Amino acid sequence: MPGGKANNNPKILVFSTEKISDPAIDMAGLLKLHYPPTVYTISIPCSSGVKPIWIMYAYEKGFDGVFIAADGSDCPYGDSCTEKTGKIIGHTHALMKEMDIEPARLRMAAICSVCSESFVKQMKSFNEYLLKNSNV
Amino acid sequence: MNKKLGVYICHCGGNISDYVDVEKVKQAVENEEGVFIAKTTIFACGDANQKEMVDDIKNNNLDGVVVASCSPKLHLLTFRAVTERGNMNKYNYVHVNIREQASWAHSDNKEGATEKAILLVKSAIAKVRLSEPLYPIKISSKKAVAVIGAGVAGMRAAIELSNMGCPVTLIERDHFVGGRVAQWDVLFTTNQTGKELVTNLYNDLINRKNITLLTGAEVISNAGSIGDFKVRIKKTPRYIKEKCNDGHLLKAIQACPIEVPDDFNFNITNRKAIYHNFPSEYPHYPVIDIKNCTRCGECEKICESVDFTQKEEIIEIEVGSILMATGFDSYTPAEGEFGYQKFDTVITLPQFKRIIDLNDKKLTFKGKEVKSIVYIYCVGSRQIDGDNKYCSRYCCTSVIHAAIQTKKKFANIQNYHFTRGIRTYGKQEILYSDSLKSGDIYLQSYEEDPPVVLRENGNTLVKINDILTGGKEISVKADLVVLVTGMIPRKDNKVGALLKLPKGRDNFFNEIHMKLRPVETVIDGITISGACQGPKNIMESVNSALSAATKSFSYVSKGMLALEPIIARIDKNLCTWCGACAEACPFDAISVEKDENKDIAAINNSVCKGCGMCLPVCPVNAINLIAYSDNEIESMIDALAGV
Amino acid sequence: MSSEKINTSFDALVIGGGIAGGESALNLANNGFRVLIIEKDLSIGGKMILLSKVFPSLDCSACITTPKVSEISRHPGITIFTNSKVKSIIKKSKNDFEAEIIKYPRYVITEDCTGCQLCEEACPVIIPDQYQYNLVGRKAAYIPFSIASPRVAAIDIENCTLCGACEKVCPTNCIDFTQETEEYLIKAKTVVVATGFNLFDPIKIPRFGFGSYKNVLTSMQMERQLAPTRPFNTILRPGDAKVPDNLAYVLCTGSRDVTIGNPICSQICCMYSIKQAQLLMGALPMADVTIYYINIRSFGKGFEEFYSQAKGMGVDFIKGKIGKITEKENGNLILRYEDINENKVKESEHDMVILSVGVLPNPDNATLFHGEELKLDPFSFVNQTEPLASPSRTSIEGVFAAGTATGPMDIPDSILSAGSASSEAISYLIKKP
Amino acid sequence: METEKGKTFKYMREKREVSQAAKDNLKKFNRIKKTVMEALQENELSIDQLTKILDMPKDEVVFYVMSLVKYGFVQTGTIDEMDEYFSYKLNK
Repeated sequence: MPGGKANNNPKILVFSTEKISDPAIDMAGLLKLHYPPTVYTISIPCSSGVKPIWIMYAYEKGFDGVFIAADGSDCPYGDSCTEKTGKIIGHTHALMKEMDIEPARLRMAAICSVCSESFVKQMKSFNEYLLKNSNV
Repeated sequence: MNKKLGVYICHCGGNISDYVDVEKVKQAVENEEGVFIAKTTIFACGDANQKEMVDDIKNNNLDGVVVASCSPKLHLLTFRAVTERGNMNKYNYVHVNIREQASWAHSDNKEGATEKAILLVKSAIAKVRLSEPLYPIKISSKKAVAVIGAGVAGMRAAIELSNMGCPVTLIERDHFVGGRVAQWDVLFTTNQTGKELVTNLYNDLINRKNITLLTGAEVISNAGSIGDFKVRIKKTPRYIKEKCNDGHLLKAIQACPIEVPDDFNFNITNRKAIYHNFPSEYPHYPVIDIKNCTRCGECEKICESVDFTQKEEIIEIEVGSILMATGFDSYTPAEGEFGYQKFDTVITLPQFKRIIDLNDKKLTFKGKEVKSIVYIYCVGSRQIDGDNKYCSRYCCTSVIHAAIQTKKKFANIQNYHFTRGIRTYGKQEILYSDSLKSGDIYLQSYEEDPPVVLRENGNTLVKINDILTGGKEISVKADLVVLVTGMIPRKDNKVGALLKLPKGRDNFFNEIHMKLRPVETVIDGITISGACQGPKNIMESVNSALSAATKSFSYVSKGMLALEPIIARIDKNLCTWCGACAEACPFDAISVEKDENKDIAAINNSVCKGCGMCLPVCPVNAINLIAYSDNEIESMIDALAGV
Repeated sequence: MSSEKINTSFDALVIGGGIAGGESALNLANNGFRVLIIEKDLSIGGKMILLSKVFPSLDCSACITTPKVSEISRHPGITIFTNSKVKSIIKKSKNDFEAEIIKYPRYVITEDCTGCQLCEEACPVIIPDQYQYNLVGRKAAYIPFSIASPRVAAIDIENCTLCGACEKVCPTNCIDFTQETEEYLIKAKTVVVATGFNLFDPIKIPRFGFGSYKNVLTSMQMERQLAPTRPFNTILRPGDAKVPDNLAYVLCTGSRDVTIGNPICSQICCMYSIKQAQLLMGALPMADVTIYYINIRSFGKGFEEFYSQAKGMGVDFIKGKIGKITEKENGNLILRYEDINENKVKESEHDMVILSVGVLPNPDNATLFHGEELKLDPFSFVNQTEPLASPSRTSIEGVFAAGTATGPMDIPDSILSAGSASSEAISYLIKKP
Repeated sequence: METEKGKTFKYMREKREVSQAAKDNLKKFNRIKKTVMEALQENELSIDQLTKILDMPKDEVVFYVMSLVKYGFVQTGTIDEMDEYFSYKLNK
């Protein structure tokens, strides 16, 4: 795998949205719901604005998993968000195939502004999956 | 690009420093490229530290600042303000959340939390190194508002805007103002008539210098965007001169040989091709209905005010905001629905209201005296099979009020209400108890088992299995059956389509957010009010009209609008114009433009909302979002990856 | 009490910092007017900030209230007095109101408190938490709730034992027992009354057993149990901490009931009960929920569809009037009711009963104004002098009413009413006297 | 009287008397807290079991145990087989 890893924990990059999923991730902290500290968040306005090349860049730089915390139906920019985010995932999966990257290393779920518990569950299960499949 | 950066790491009085080794974070980042000052502070948001930051920025000419503390939701704006006080561009400030997303989230793993905090701060430094100073997009805004629809909501909004000193063009498609309320007699709560309410509003607005009323006027095109809408209006003439002799006109109306159904009375009476809108007629002079006029010239012979030379006009106005108050249509039952159009004793609620208004002393319909009236509720609303799933909200109160008025006005009336559960919400409940006390009879049908209207021996009968008596079948002989028809969206939605206003599941215009932004639409600068947004009674319509007036006023009051500069940007060299971005944009902010010899995409800065939906669809990666460019995101990923 | 009165002036005085008052204040301030909000509670955001999710969109109430609340508290044109009371307002002349305001001490220096909660940890006292409608305890040194605005501690002096523990641990020395009640004399050109509503106290209907039967709750207590800032980790019966699996709602508790003096419909109870029923079915997938109603009033935008959705999810709707509730030894409750569809009296057993309590006027409205009278309607809400053409106008020129001060209404209607009131207030301020 | 920052409660003590109800309330809570914490030293216990130990109305036990959970002294343990009642344990 390209890039080095500081320890044995898989590194997960989260693209999270400023108005919708950031508050949920913040609240997970407020409620002291723990998840692995190797989960890092980059905030953007809307999940349907994530470029597949950013995701690919993260794998290239050594991230084990990328998670898109999508706006879902709460998106302030309109109904088409869910569908568009889905397309981004589809497109990225194709790029991943070309590069021989396991598609399961990219995950998406709608994280609404109070979905703290759901976010933590997602992170834990993603982490476990990546640990188990660390040789992908 | 070589910025001089200040980095501040907050203890948050232990909230952070109990789990994150803030000194270690400071040491890990103080030698990063560009970092000139790195400090830890007990409370970054405290006054003392804020002052220190301002001094640091000024004394050292810092042009980039990072604060690592709590969630940006709490203090992003606090520190943006701090940097501004230090005369630094606030968009060169980056906030890092090491409390909710590090110290608290990983309070079970101090080492992990510290490691994470270091990488988060490094990624913020990477981002701020690339950030550029930004300035709000300032656009000028015409201090004028177009109000579309001159019913009670539209008129009331126009008056309120005028009160605020804002010029208004009030555009009414019909030749008379007042909309639906003009058609109603005595109104619930105030006991005014609809005519009185409309008269008061009309008299108030007609003499105001800053309101221009256009009747017979329809919006035919719109260009531009918030701050500067260019609206074209087609105004059809009345074919009657404004100053006219009432006596002659009356004779001219009598002379007209054409008779057509009168819309004002929901077609229960006829009118001539030259007609008054009796009794609520504003402006107070008639109109020639040119579609039905045969140009026989009879009226012209009698009255000198008739003027067939009047021409259609195209008027162009420029306004900063548009306020929609286009109202609703009444549901028209399908043929045979509860006997509608099958039995001549079956009418709709709006028709019934006109009948009460037009009759005096004795209530007659089609020559027969009416004593027993059956009201069938929820016709066209709460449909089990049809499309209108919603409740029309106003009708329970409206029909109970009409039934009470009928009893007051005419002797020997018996009212039977065939309901699906009475919804006289709030204080309207009193009307329902009054009605019960006055001896009105209420029956209720099961949801899937509506009443049946049939004809037996020349009598109209309405049958119901009544919930309130344990499902017993009850049959009532009716002289008149009133179908309590609900509100539906305007069938003719030309204006809505023209302005690209989105509609909700119920097909009424949709607000951005029912609670946070109830009168705003996704089209910046266009507000909605009254029943075009969903069924409402008069009070609710006026409340929403006044809310919309304030909102529209706020778009134009300062003569200028400042928009967030976080918008999409096209790389002219890379763009080959395929149109994918324009298609992805939910706001129509992207159009094609000529650049030297090729077509490229162009962003309308005042329409773009910075969502970024256009970014991933570009096949040649020619679009970036300001502050979220590839460079910035990739440098953050580099930092987080620890490479 | 300090004898000196502090004089200041504002363009508009908004009484009540709930969503209607907050929305009015924002509209005024965004048009350049200087506003003072008087809030009697320790935090602004009114009842909405304490709700779980809101009907019919099911978005989280706290999440849509908090950004609004922080916008209000950050706005340079808005000054907020929390923990304050209007003693009297007198209209001197047009555009000239004089208000006497009492600001009670919080015993915490608001500017210095960082909300670190160390004082709360240190305080040894436990008393019922009013923000959790007494389902759980709180300290005498406390932050009202985690998303309160301002998120600043306060000392409940009545229950404080003056042990000094909070003061010892405070890292910013912001606890200050020397604070005194302050009196302000405020001048304003217009007044917006946004005093909100009170909830019906079901103790007034003894046959429902509220107060003595511990598993009979008010709908607000259930609202708290479902909120993100909830008192327990799951839904529990307060009587014995059992996870309930068969819940009943009693609609029209304290509404449409002349025997308790409130003949009108409260307009919101049907919908919030349907919403809670849906949330309960999400939280307790095995639970049965029954709603006993007279009429279901799902009249607003998207409401009827929301009602159908609840029926589709399996919420049981029974058209029935509740006669009496009795308690069994195991804490379960027997509802005796008249089933209207079947036209007979029946009994049913539930392990938790929620009384959907109605909306009552805020009695403060009667005493706010001295001199010229602020007239009330027959139900003691603020009287609307022109309900159709100018719904927010009151009997005093220049005083406008927003939100539930004039009668029961839901959140969207409150926001629109606030828009209407602020609109008229702005016109009133712009039009020169 | 001169007040010293951080000790202003002393100033208040001069000014007002702490009510007997407040004192009693604190005593009561301290007793309950002590009893509950001691009882939970050994085992996870249900509200029912704690009620027997505390000998007070069950709803009051719920109130105090939940308050102890809120302030981090006690935490929720496992639920019984019927999925009806949780037991509670010390938060160590």
